[in-house]
Amino acid sequence: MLIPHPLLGLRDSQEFTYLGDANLMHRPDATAENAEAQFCDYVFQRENPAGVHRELWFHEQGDRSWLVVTRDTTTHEILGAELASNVKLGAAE
Amino acid sequence: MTRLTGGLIDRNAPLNFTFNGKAYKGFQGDTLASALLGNGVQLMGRSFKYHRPRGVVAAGSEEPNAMVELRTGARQEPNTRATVAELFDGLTARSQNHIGPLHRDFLAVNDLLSPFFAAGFYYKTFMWPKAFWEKLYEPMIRKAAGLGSLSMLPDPDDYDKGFLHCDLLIVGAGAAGLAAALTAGRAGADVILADEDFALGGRLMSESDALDGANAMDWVASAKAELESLPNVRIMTRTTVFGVYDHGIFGAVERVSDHLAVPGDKVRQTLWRITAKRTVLAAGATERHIPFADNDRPGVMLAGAMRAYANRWAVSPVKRDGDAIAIFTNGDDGHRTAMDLIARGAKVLGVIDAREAAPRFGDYEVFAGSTVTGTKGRLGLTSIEVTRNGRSEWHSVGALGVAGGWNPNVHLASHHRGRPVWNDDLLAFVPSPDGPKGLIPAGAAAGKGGTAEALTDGMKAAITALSEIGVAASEIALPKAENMPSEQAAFWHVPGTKRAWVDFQNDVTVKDIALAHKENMKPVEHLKRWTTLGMATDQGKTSNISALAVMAELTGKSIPETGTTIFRPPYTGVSLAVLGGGDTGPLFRPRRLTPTHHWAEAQGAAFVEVGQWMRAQYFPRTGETTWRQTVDREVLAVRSGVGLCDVTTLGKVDVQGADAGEFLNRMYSNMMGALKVGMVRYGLMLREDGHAYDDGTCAQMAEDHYVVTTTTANAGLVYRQMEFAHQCLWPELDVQLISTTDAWAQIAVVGPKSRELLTRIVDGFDLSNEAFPFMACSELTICNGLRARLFRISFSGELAYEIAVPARYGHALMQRLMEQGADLGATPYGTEALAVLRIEKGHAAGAELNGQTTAQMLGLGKMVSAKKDSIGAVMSRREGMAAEKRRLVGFKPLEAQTQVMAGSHLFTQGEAQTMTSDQGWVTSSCYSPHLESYIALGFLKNGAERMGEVLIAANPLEGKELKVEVVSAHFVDPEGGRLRD
Amino acid sequence: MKFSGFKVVKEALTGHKGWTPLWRNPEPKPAYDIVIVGGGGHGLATAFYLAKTFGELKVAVLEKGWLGSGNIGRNTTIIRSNYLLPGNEPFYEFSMKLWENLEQETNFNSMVSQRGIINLIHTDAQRDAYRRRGNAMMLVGAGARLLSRDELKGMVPFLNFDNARFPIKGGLMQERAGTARHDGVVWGYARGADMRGVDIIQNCEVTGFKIEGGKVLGVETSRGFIGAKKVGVAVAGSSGRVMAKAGMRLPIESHVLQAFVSEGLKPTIPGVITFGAGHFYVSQSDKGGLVFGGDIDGYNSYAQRGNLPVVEDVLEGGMALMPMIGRARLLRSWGGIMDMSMDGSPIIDQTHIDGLYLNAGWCYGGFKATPASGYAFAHLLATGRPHETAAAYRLDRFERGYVIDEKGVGAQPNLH
Amino acid sequence: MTDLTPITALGGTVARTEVFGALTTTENADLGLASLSLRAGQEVPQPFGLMLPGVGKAVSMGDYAAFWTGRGQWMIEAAGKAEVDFAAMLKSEVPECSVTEQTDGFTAFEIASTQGARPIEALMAKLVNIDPKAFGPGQATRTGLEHMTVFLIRRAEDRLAVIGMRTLAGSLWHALAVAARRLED
Repeated sequence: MLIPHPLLGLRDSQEFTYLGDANLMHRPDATAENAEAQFCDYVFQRENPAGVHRELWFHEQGDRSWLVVTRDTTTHEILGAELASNVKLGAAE
Repeated sequence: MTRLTGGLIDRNAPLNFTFNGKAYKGFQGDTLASALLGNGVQLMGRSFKYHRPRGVVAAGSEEPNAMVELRTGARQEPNTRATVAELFDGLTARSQNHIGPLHRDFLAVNDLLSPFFAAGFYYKTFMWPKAFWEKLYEPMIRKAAGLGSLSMLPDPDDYDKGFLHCDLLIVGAGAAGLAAALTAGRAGADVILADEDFALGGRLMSESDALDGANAMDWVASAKAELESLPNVRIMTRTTVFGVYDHGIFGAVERVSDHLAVPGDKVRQTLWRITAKRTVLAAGATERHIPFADNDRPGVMLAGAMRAYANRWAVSPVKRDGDAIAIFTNGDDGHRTAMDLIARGAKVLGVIDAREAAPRFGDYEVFAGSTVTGTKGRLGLTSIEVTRNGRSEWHSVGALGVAGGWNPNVHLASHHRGRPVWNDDLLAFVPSPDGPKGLIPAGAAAGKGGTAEALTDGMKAAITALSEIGVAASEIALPKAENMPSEQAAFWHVPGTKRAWVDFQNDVTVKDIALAHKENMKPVEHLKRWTTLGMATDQGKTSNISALAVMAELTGKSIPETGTTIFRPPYTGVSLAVLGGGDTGPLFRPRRLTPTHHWAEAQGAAFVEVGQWMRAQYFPRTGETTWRQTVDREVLAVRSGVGLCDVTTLGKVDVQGADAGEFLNRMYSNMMGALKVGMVRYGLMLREDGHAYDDGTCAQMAEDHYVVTTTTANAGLVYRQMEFAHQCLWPELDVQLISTTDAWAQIAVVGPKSRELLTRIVDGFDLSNEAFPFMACSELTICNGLRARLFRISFSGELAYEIAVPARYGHALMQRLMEQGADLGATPYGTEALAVLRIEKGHAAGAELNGQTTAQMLGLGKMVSAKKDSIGAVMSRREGMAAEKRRLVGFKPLEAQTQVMAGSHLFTQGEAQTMTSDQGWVTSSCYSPHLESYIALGFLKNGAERMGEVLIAANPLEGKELKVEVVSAHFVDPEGGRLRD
Repeated sequence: MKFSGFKVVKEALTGHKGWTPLWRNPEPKPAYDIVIVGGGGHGLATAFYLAKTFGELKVAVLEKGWLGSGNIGRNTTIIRSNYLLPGNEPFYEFSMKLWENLEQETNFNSMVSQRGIINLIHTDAQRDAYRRRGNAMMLVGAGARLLSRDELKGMVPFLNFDNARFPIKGGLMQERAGTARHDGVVWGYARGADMRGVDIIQNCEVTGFKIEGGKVLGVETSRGFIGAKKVGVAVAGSSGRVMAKAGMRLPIESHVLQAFVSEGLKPTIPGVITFGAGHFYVSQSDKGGLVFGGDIDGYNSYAQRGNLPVVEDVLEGGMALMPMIGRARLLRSWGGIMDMSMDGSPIIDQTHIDGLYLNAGWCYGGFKATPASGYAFAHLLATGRPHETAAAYRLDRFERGYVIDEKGVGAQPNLH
Repeated sequence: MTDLTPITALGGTVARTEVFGALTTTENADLGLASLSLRAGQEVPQPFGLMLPGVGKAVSMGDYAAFWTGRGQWMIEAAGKAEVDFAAMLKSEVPECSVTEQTDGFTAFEIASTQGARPIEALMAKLVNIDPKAFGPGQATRTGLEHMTVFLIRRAEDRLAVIGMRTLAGSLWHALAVAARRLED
């Protein structure tokens, strides 16, 4: 596969390490009342869609950026990629 | 000899070869199959199941029958298709899958027993008596099955890999492919033109069609010359594009030296990963046959192959000159073979055309509305039965060409599971419109097999492909060509009561398909699996469509309703060696060497693989006869004097930034924020699921600068996890991370005399306990000005330091420490002694931090701070984790000199040993020279409360068990006085 | 009809006129007591044991495509019971015992062949870990042998003993392990279930669940509504997709695993061999092909095809381990979709929806589990209680903190 | 100056060099390296007067050079500065940035061609999945090479630097040498 790195362009997916669902960026608040339930959901439960999936790839053999890649799990077609830190900071704003 | 005139062989370059030990001659340009036919050899192999005598059927990579073991010794290569094996001088080949000589195969008895071996018979028998399947039936089947054999010797050749990138990849260099290449090449695009053959031209080499009124090969030669002159075009012959992967990536194998007797300095093959922006699939088409009674005899072959042998290789398929050749066809294409054979001077009986309205294109007999209903000739065809309206007559022939129509080579277009589409006009499947993105089929592969239409289609495909990537290409002047007549009837097989083969190699007949139908194995995948149809080395290239047609007839459905099969890579067989190319021996994976590696080597150290690293395991001295002697000496030297160990392999991450402390506080379960500059703290990391992950140290070098260490095994993973936390969880924190594992050579200086030794090399640095206490760290200089870092940390329980210098000085530092410490008994030690020292001290390592354990289990439960959040903290408090009662404890065998084997399970004395009574297990064990006893660590249920209890350490795997006493894991200096003094 | 050598001979002599369909193609009835979703190995085995062992008569199996078209139709056919953890090992040993009697039970030759499995050892730490595992196997009677390097040299001399990056130091062997003919398992269970009255319905895709008041009433299918008192879902690989129709998320990701077969070869490799320092495992089929595989591709996928890097990784491992296979050729590769669970272990449990049961999360190890999975699922469906060997396969083990993590890599499915 | 004697990454007392037909590979043991990372909100500085390059680029000026390694991160190269505390020098240039000593974290192999770009590009094709046509002079990137991670810098049409982890120097040299040797004929 080729990952369309937002800075570096198309790169061999072998340079990357795959983590999984991009929801892993949304770590729950440990002080919340139902924190344990939220963490269980966060750590273990997955949408696992057959279709468009936002997922985390780490450019380990590249610029070491974490990317949020949007990919169709039924065709492997990639619809976009963003820097995870941008996504996270954007979401926080 | 049955050579004809003409052809694309070099008659001035004769080549010697042997087949089954007999010497023959062929020519440069021959394949093994054409050379054998040229020598009148029809019988080339045996079928898989019935061991029927078989000859060559095809002229290309789809060949199901003519398979040989090529070469000898370690280069022996089973299942090589004679049709694609280029002849070279000295080639040796043997037929395979027979017992006794090829013409008298003992296993041909299977053919007589064939009624018992009908489709699916294996599944219905061999069940009684129960033990006989494995003891008798299966070994017999295994021995009889298989095709060729491996030499069982390591492959001696080298293999290479590489990466290519292009605008346009063209698969196939026939009429369509060449037209596409010229179009794209002239447009300036980066083009790769790949073909599995050793010459360009594709089917043009095998046909007699003229281009621009001249020999088509003249045009091919000029096209080749032009393409070779273009710097933007790369021509790759002997290169099979075998698979289509995601995003325009193709797997291709270039057979660099398979056409040579030995590769010499070259690699045998190269695996290319080609990244193409667009692709033109011009892979041509494969002819299919028409099943009829006894249609598998040597001498019966595809009519198109017969034409190729006549035109390209100038051989006639008959054993003896003068034997007649017949053609059996359901369309016009068979007639072309008759015409070409006649033109080359072969004797043609006539064309048996299943169509009533059969045409005639030349001076030969046409048997209209007729079929072939039988054959004779055990080892080679001698006669055929021709039947018209129930009236039959036998004709003497030496060969029969069968023309059942052409199947576009849709394989690559289907590798992404796009199903090919049935075309009623062509009576064939054509590539799916939703095939791989960016791949455009052209020419015969797209169902446009006429020479003129293939040329035009190839050109247009290239223009379309390039326009999609913004490259303008213009139409080119194509040579004038014709489309030969290609009318065809939907005639799929000749009905009858005798066996008519559909899949030659696997011996699947029309009857087998009928039986599968009867037994409700109707879905095409069930049919395949029940009968093994299409599972042979040709992957059904010559059989699948005929089989579908037969099944369609039986079910009363159309062929597309009956289905097709999924095509999967590889297109043709690819050697396992090239896919696994590169180093297979000691350099199979890179080796990381520590900065003192060469020094340790010079000391005669034994090394051990630790992940990517090679580490010194122990340093034997003269007179030591066992590794235990060496390790005991090293351990005692450390505890009584001073030992030196290269610990560079521990991961090091430089953490800087205003929020570095806060960041580490969130990464580690214990408090890290309140550390002081110049101090080190032991840290425990959890995974987010609450389990223990890694341990290490954090040294605070400045307010905004920490140096973190990790275990050797987890160095890369922890660094990745820190980047994840930094970028994905808390990008708002001001933190910069970078690995420095390789930059610093780090040497542990351990033992009561370590301070004294270090005093001798530091540049006036105060090492006193007051100035540099336990868990202190500092930058300093040593050996007259070399910058270094010093950490007072200990994993052995002794007074100990780790000193780091730029890696290039590690070697010299170790030498210097050895020199300066000679009178102190300075002793280098390896990973074995390191393990003993940490087991004696009760420190957890890989066997305890194995990803399945918790902080509680490790006795580190208090390190998970409740005052803050950190990775894994919340989850570590779940019900099941909190209820965890196993604890890390030590064990001493009651008999001190008996080893407690790591991996033993623990049981209460007198209890039955079952999984439910299991009390825990031994994780690590060693001999402690200090205690003069074997000792061990392990996890035990309620371990903390069971000190002094005697348990059974059971090792039924090796038939052993022994009694052990539960003790504290801290065998040495449990109060920790030594490391603080 | 009973299959036997006698029957085969009789039919051979009488022109194969007496063979009948292996199973019927019934029209779906309006309702059943139990509907099994998924006509793969686990679903068919469940139906077989429901009918045979638990006396359930009104059972249907609904299959979207053709029987055995999922992972049971594409795998490396290895059977073994060499697990470590108490949540797993008794279950897989139960499965092994069922394998050992399978042909007698189904009257169908599924070609169970106990030629043994050898897990190679390359480091001392690995030997310690395998000793712990081997002892766990001994505790449940699965049997195990710790092999020395010299013993291995005698058994499998063609391995790379002398020139290896990761030297072979020994092996853990289970002699009772081996392979079974994957399609034969499907057909044996299907025929056995059909003979006992189970309706096996192909080309019947479940498109939804009818759930009212927290209770399942049946399934919507491409062939209409089918009522059911209980619905058991056994669609590993597609579990996420199917259970989403019941509004459930699962602790599962779908990943692609590639497998490979070489061209046919005369006998080369005796049993199953696994590389301990790379991703490669191999056996040789009765037909002669080397059947091998390695790691999953590592990204979420439902596409049933993999990519080239894993092909190379697998073969690099293969060539490093046994460089004598180099001149054989790869014949075919394929990709199957795996239910990769969060701890690498499966789920056989009730869901929070009354009457809806789940059999899922088999990672890439579902084949060997087929008999026990079917038996345990049938047990659960018929009695409402988990089978004793499958009691740990609860859905709530994640939130409660009782994961069964053989590899110790945590909640990252692509590492299991 | 310390009285300890360093060794090169390949273990020699002098840097290794070897000729493979048109290609010559040399161990650049004298190269000083330090990483520079921007802290939150910082402007891009100009250490030693270098205009720090953008994504995927390398620049050089006199004895100093820099290549982009990640967002807000560069590796600064200093010819002949392996034996001095180059990180400290850099830090004094950019005191507000995070600087980490990297001289001995890596080994630099300089590959030069006597026949222009073609041998360099042919070598790249055998080793890395980077399109040489799009990797001209002034380009720098990190990628995988035979299971290792390396920085590549196209210093000129006919010169390529491969910078890998120091502890993998032997394996990296082997990979480069085998590939270069196979291009010889």
